[in-house]
Amino acid sequence: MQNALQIVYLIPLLPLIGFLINGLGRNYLSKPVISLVGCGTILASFILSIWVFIQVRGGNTFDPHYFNFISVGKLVIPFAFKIDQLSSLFLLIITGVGFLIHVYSTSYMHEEKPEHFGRYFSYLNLFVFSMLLLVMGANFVILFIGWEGVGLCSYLLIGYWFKNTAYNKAASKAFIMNRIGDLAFLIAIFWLIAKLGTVSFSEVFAATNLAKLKTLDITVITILLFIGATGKSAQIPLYTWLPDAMAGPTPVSALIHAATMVTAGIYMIARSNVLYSMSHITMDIVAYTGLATALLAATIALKQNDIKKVLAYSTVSQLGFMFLALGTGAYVAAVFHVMTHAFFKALLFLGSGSVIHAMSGEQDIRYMGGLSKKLKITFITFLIGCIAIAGIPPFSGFFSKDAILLSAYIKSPVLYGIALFTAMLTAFYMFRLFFITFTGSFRGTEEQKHHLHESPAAMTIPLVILAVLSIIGGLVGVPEAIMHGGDKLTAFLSPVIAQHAEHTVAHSTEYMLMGLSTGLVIVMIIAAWFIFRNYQAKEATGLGKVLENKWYVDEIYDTLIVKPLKKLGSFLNDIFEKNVVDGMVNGVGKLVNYGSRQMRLLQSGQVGAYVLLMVLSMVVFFVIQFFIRK
Amino acid sequence: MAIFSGLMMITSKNPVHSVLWLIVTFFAISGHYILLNAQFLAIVNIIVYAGAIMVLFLFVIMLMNLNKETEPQKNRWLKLAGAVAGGCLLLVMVAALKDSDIKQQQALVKEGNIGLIQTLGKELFSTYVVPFEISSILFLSAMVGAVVIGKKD
Amino acid sequence: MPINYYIFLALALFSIGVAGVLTRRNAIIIFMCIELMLNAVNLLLVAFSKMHHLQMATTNAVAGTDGQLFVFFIMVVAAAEVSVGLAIIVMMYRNIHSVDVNFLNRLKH
Amino acid sequence: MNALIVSAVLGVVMMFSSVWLKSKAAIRNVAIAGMVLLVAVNIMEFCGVQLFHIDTKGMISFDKFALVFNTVIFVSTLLYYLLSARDMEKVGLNYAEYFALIFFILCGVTLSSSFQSLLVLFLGIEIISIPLYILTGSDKRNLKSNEAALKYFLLGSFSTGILLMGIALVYGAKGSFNTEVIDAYFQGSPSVLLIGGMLLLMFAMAFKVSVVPFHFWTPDVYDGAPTVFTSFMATIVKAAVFVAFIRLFDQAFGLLQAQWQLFIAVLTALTLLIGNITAVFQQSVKRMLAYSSISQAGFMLLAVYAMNTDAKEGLLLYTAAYCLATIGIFAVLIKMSDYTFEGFNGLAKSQPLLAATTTVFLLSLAGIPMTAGFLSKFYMLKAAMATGKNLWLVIFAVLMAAVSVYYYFRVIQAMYFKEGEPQQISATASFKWTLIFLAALVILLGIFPGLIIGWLYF
Amino acid sequence: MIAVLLILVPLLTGFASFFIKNEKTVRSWALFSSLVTLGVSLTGLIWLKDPKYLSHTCEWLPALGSSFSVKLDGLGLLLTLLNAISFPVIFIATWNTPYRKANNFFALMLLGQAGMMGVFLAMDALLFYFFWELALIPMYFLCSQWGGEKRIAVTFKFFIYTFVGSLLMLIGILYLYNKTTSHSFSIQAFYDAGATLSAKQQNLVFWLMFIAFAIKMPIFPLHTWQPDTYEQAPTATTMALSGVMVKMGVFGVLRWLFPIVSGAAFQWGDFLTPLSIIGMIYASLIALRQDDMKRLIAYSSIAHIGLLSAGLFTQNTSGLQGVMIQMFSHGINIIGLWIVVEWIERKTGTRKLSQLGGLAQTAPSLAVFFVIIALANIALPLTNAFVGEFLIFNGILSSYTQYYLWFTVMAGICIILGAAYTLRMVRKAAYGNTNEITGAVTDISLSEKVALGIIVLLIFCIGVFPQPMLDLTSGVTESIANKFEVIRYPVVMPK
Repeated sequence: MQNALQIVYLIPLLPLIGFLINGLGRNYLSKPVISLVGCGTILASFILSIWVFIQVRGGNTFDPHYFNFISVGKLVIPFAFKIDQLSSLFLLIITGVGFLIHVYSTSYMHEEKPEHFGRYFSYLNLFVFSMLLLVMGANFVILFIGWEGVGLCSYLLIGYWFKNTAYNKAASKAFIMNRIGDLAFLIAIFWLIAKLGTVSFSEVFAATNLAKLKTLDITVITILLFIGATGKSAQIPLYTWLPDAMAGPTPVSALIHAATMVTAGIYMIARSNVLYSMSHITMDIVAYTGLATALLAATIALKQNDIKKVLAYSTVSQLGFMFLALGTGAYVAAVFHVMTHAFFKALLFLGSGSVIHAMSGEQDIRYMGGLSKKLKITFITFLIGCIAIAGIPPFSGFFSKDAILLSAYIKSPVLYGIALFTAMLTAFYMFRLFFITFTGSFRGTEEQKHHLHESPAAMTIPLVILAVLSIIGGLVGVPEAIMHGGDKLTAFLSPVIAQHAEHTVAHSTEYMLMGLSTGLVIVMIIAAWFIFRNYQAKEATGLGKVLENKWYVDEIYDTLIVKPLKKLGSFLNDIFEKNVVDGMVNGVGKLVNYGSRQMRLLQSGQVGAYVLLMVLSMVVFFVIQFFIRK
Repeated sequence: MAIFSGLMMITSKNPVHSVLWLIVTFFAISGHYILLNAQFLAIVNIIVYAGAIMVLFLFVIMLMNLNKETEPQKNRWLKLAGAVAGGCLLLVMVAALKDSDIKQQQALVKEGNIGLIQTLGKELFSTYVVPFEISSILFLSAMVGAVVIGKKD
Repeated sequence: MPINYYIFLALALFSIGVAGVLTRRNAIIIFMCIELMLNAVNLLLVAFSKMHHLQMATTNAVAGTDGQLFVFFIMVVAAAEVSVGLAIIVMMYRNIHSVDVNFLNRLKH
Repeated sequence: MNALIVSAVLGVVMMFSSVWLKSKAAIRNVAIAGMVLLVAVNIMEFCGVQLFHIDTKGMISFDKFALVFNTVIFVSTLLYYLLSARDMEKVGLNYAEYFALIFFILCGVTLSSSFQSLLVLFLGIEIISIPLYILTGSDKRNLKSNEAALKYFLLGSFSTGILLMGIALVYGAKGSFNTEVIDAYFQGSPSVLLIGGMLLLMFAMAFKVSVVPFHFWTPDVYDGAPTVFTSFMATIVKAAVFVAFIRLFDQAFGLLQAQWQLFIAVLTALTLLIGNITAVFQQSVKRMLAYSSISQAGFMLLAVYAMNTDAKEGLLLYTAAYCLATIGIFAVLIKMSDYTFEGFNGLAKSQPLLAATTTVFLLSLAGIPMTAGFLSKFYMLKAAMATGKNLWLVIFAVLMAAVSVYYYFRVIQAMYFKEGEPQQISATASFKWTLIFLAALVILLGIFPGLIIGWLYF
Repeated sequence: MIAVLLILVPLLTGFASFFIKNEKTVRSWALFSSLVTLGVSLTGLIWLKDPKYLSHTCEWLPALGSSFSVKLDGLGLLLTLLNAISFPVIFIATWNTPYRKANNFFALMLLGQAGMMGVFLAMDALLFYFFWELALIPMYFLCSQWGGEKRIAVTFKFFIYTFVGSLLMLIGILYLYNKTTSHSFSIQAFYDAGATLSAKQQNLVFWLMFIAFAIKMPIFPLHTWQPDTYEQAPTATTMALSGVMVKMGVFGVLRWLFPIVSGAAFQWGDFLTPLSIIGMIYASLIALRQDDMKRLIAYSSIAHIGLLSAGLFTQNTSGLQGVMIQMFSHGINIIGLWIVVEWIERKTGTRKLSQLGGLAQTAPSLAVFFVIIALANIALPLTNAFVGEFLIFNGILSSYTQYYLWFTVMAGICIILGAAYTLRMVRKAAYGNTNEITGAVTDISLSEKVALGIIVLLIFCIGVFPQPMLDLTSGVTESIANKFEVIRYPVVMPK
């Protein structure tokens, strides 16, 4: 019978059409049309996604198979989708948040020239398309296609203002660092092909196939996949591109570098949770990497002065949390956090966008302050975002983060301790940012001051919606401890994410943990209040300076990897190529010429000499013939 | 005898002398012919070589009045090298050919009539008529050549 | 008389001729040396012809004549060569008033 | 036989034509007509029409190979006349005599391509050489020409001496001059006399075809001789002597192959090496062509080395290809006022047609596919390969072929890619058409070598 | 029938165009002829099912045992198609480029096309060699007649270099010929002969022939002719060279080397794969430092070819199949890149990245095409190159050697480097601010739009639906791969 989900192909198709229309027609269409197309397509697929989600909740999953993308020998890679709980959930997040951000962009970008406006929206649509491909793909290759596609879009959008060389450099950096991860991802895929001869999720995760795999294979594959994830989701060691990626327009940062793309890694690992659960080494690696990233990013965020940089590092740190969750086997928690994070981080970014918009492009918080009076809505929504990320009940952030902390605690108290500390830091730097920006007195220039204004509705409405979501978003995953059957998310995802050995903790402990974290967080907020209530910019020193310079990671990479490569390149180009490789070839030519010049001298022009040489050679021949040859 | 005069020929400074020595050599060779009972060749040798050709040489030399020690020394080394090379050639060839399978065979001396004019004549105009004609072409061309070269223009 | 003697004699004369060609500079004398080489060949041929005659006289009355006839042809050719050669030498002399082959070095390399 | 006698007669005719005919044009036309006749009678004989019935007593045999080869030679001589006959006028007054001498040389060629007795070989080679001495020196007031003539003469007659010594020794060993008798079966190791004679003959022939290390006369003589005649001796004569070479070693010393093959291999390698490498640095195209002729000789020597059917077919094709191409190039070269490479600069602009045809010839010499030169080289390599040993020789040969590309293409570069002052070149229409025909022939043979080789099995 | 037409059409039209003096006319004539050729080769695709139209054989040199036999199999179809597509694109793209003596230029181009067609079609070793050289000669004249200021020396080096290689190949051919029982040059006879060779003989033949192909491709360290030539040659010729001609090397290996001396090929794989991979890294690193766009692309091409040869020596289905499609894709992409460079040079008079910048503002449409092609060049998914590289890498990883992992990783590094230098080129040329050179530029005209449009269309079509093209060559690939399976089998199962 025709499956009701027959039409899922429309979900990615519509954004693609939007991309084509905006991309090809960018010189001809007017801004309203462009915005209409841009937002309309996304809205349509959002509605479809809701419908799909409802279907899936009704237990109707669907694996459409369209055509064979590649089939060589025994290897067959179909172009197929997989609609199940996990992907439908992500569909919702992507299209939903995506739509809001589109709307937001229409007014945020309104100063752009029409063709650039069109370009911007085509990129956004293309991004949504690839992201949808990523989550809908029924096998690793399709996933990889989307994976690279979103990378491309982030490259294009980071470098959207292509006049600015620094931005372009940032874009390239992002792309290349992603490539490093992608390479690992690819190798993982090849490994799977070599071992199993297939890449489709359903077949790979089928128990019969898993039995074929040796533990070593699984470990290697999962680690490689994880490296891929570190690239995309900005984990140690490949995280440095994300802060630079803030070069792009703020909505882009919100959509790509906070809400959706960077969570692709989490999606991928959650998708292949079966594999991961089979390799404890990888699990540990994931967990510790995540935690380390979270901590490192949090520390850096403490001293950043660019409003978007702070958010960027907080994103990195939050992603770290998610990986911690994955590493501790709490896949649901990770997905949960992805969702909530999508809400409040998008909210925060858009808020900061509104701030920047109001400050006419100023991003340095040292020149802000006291904005609460002028931008009311932004102020409130931003506050909500901060509370949510800090994790104060009943805001969404609380539930997801708490779930993560819990799983960390289950794994080992040490992990828990560090995670908790990071959570405290989070609260601290977020509110540092908040207070510096919105409280105290204005530190910007005069004409900035009287230019300050609240953003138009197109920007504020998404803010409000997101704020609401960040408040209530957490309710889908209320812990058992608080409300029986409150953890709907786990229940919903259970078909996809196998819940392995339940070692629950006593509810009392759980309460204790919750209380502890909440309490500490509040302490932190108050501390921030006292320190940054009326902030004056001053030169950072000692550790502060190190933090301000992000632990000098970029510099280290530059000296350890980039510079040597360039040196090697120049050496090969200027010395080796010219003198050795080409030298050999030209050497032969020179040799021939030299020989020619010498041999000419044989031709002395003297008859005597000629005869002499002839006679001598005759003698030689005779000697050879009669005295040597036998 | 022949060898000695040959050596004299190539060593004597004065061209005229070497011509004379060469003639002596030819006579010696003709002597061998007679010894080998090849009268015809002996006669022809004396007439053609010692007579015609050598006289021609003499004329030329006179014409160029080279009849004195005009020849300047060419550098010793090349001379030496030449002599040595010639010696080597001799040495090698002798060494190579000395143990030929026919070394014990004899050359018929003083008898045998093949050297006589009539025998040769018969052969020449029966079997060897074609080469004979051909050699006429050779002469023709030589003649033309002499004309071409000699003619003043 | 053993054929070897003749071989050696002829070779000796031949080599003398070669040595002459090598050592002398006077074109005419070089030419004469070449003539000497030819004569050495002639001598050898006659000796061989007699040798073969001795071998095969029983079967073939005229065995060996070919050798002597060859000598005859050689003389013919030699005569022709001489005429041309001397002509060339004379022409040379007309132009550079020398027959020294060492002056023949306009053409080299 | 027809060709032999007719060409002799023609020689005589030409001698007297200078007396009867005053205008050079008339003489030229007579010569060309005679050449056509010569080709005709030769083909007649090929078709079995004997004009003269002479019993050569087994001294000469005009077998198929000889006849086909003669046809090739005569045709190329005809083309040579058509292209360059005019330019003989520049050499000297004895216009008719030059033709006469060339006809005599052709007699020699027919002899040396069809001899069966060493005597005839000797006569043939002498008939070729003596007129050549004269043609070389025919530009009497030009010292270079004189010098070339004298050098050629002295060295030539020296080599004649060696040739005769060789013949004498062979005669001593076998008691006959007839090639079959010489090649007659013998048991045990061959007599040293025979081998010594064979070696001496090899040296003499090597000298005549200018094989290293007996090549020294070639550059000087080719350079010194009047270019018209250089063209003739570099092509037709060389080819003829080569045929004599291969015929001699095929018919007279076939059984001794084991003895001489290695020597020939060494000679080939030396020739290719010296010929090609030395040519690289030459400044004058004429001299470069001299060296190139040496290197080409090296390739032809592969045929002697291999000595199988491929080799003979190949040599036939090779001589054709080589003669046609070289004649063409020389014909153009003669027209040039300046023989250096720079002289060719920008020829493509002033004389596109000459440049184009010359390019074809050069490509052929370099052995680029679609030209006769390629297939002929190909045949040589194939033949050498078929012997199954000395692979190094073949590899060396192709490497040297690559070197040869270097100096041939220098000319092409000069003509096409370099700018030069236009020089007035008198090229009549007939001249151009003949060139085109020649080039077409070269390409045609490059695609259908059967046009020549087929006749062997006709 | 089709096969013969493929050779004849460009050959005859080529000769004809020597005599068309008017520049515009000869342009259109050349374009017309190339379109006809394209049509013919497309008909070939249609008749894929009944091959009687696709092959033709007739007497040529019976004495030599060589016959004029041409045939279109999957491999041939693929490459002739590439060849047939490239030339119209080239002609359209360079529609506005002025040439002295245009008639000679286009005539030589068409002759070159004919030569390459012959190479891809020949089923007779001698014929193959004929066309192999024939393709070279026109290219030589094109380069040194219409090239840059260092052209004569450079192209001459190129010529000699490749000529030496092909001569060695000739020896290899002759050697094999002597081993054939039927004394014929036909490919079948060669296949049979190859089977009879001993290991030593196989190695000999392998190297004699492989050198030629390696120079043509080119494989490190035999590549030095390439950057200079690409830099000096007129860009239209460079397109033909890099788009089609270098494939002759790969093709040669696939048709004339692997099936004949598979034993040696298998044995040397472990030596040549690392060599090609070193070449990839080497070229990529150098490309990273290039300032001249043409040189940069040249080195990037060397890197890609390195990947191709690495794919060749995986000698398994996936790798070879990848090579097949990658040959096509690389041809398309690099021609696209050349078109862009050609346009930039024509408009701005420079190829120096340091002097360019901001073209995205003055020539947005160009920038779009440029970016797309550049992305294809770094094998982004859904572009044509991705399919090929995916398969090749997959082949390397599953190839039969204990170092497969290292090979994959090393080759993988080039993906990253490739992204680095390509994006660097895009950034420096198209992005950033305009300067006095790029400020005055106007956007691309219709002809370039059409040409680039075709390129981009192909990029996406093959990128999204590669399967038809894969099916085209699957037969050939299978047969080759099986040969190697046979060799591997005893090794895999130790007694």
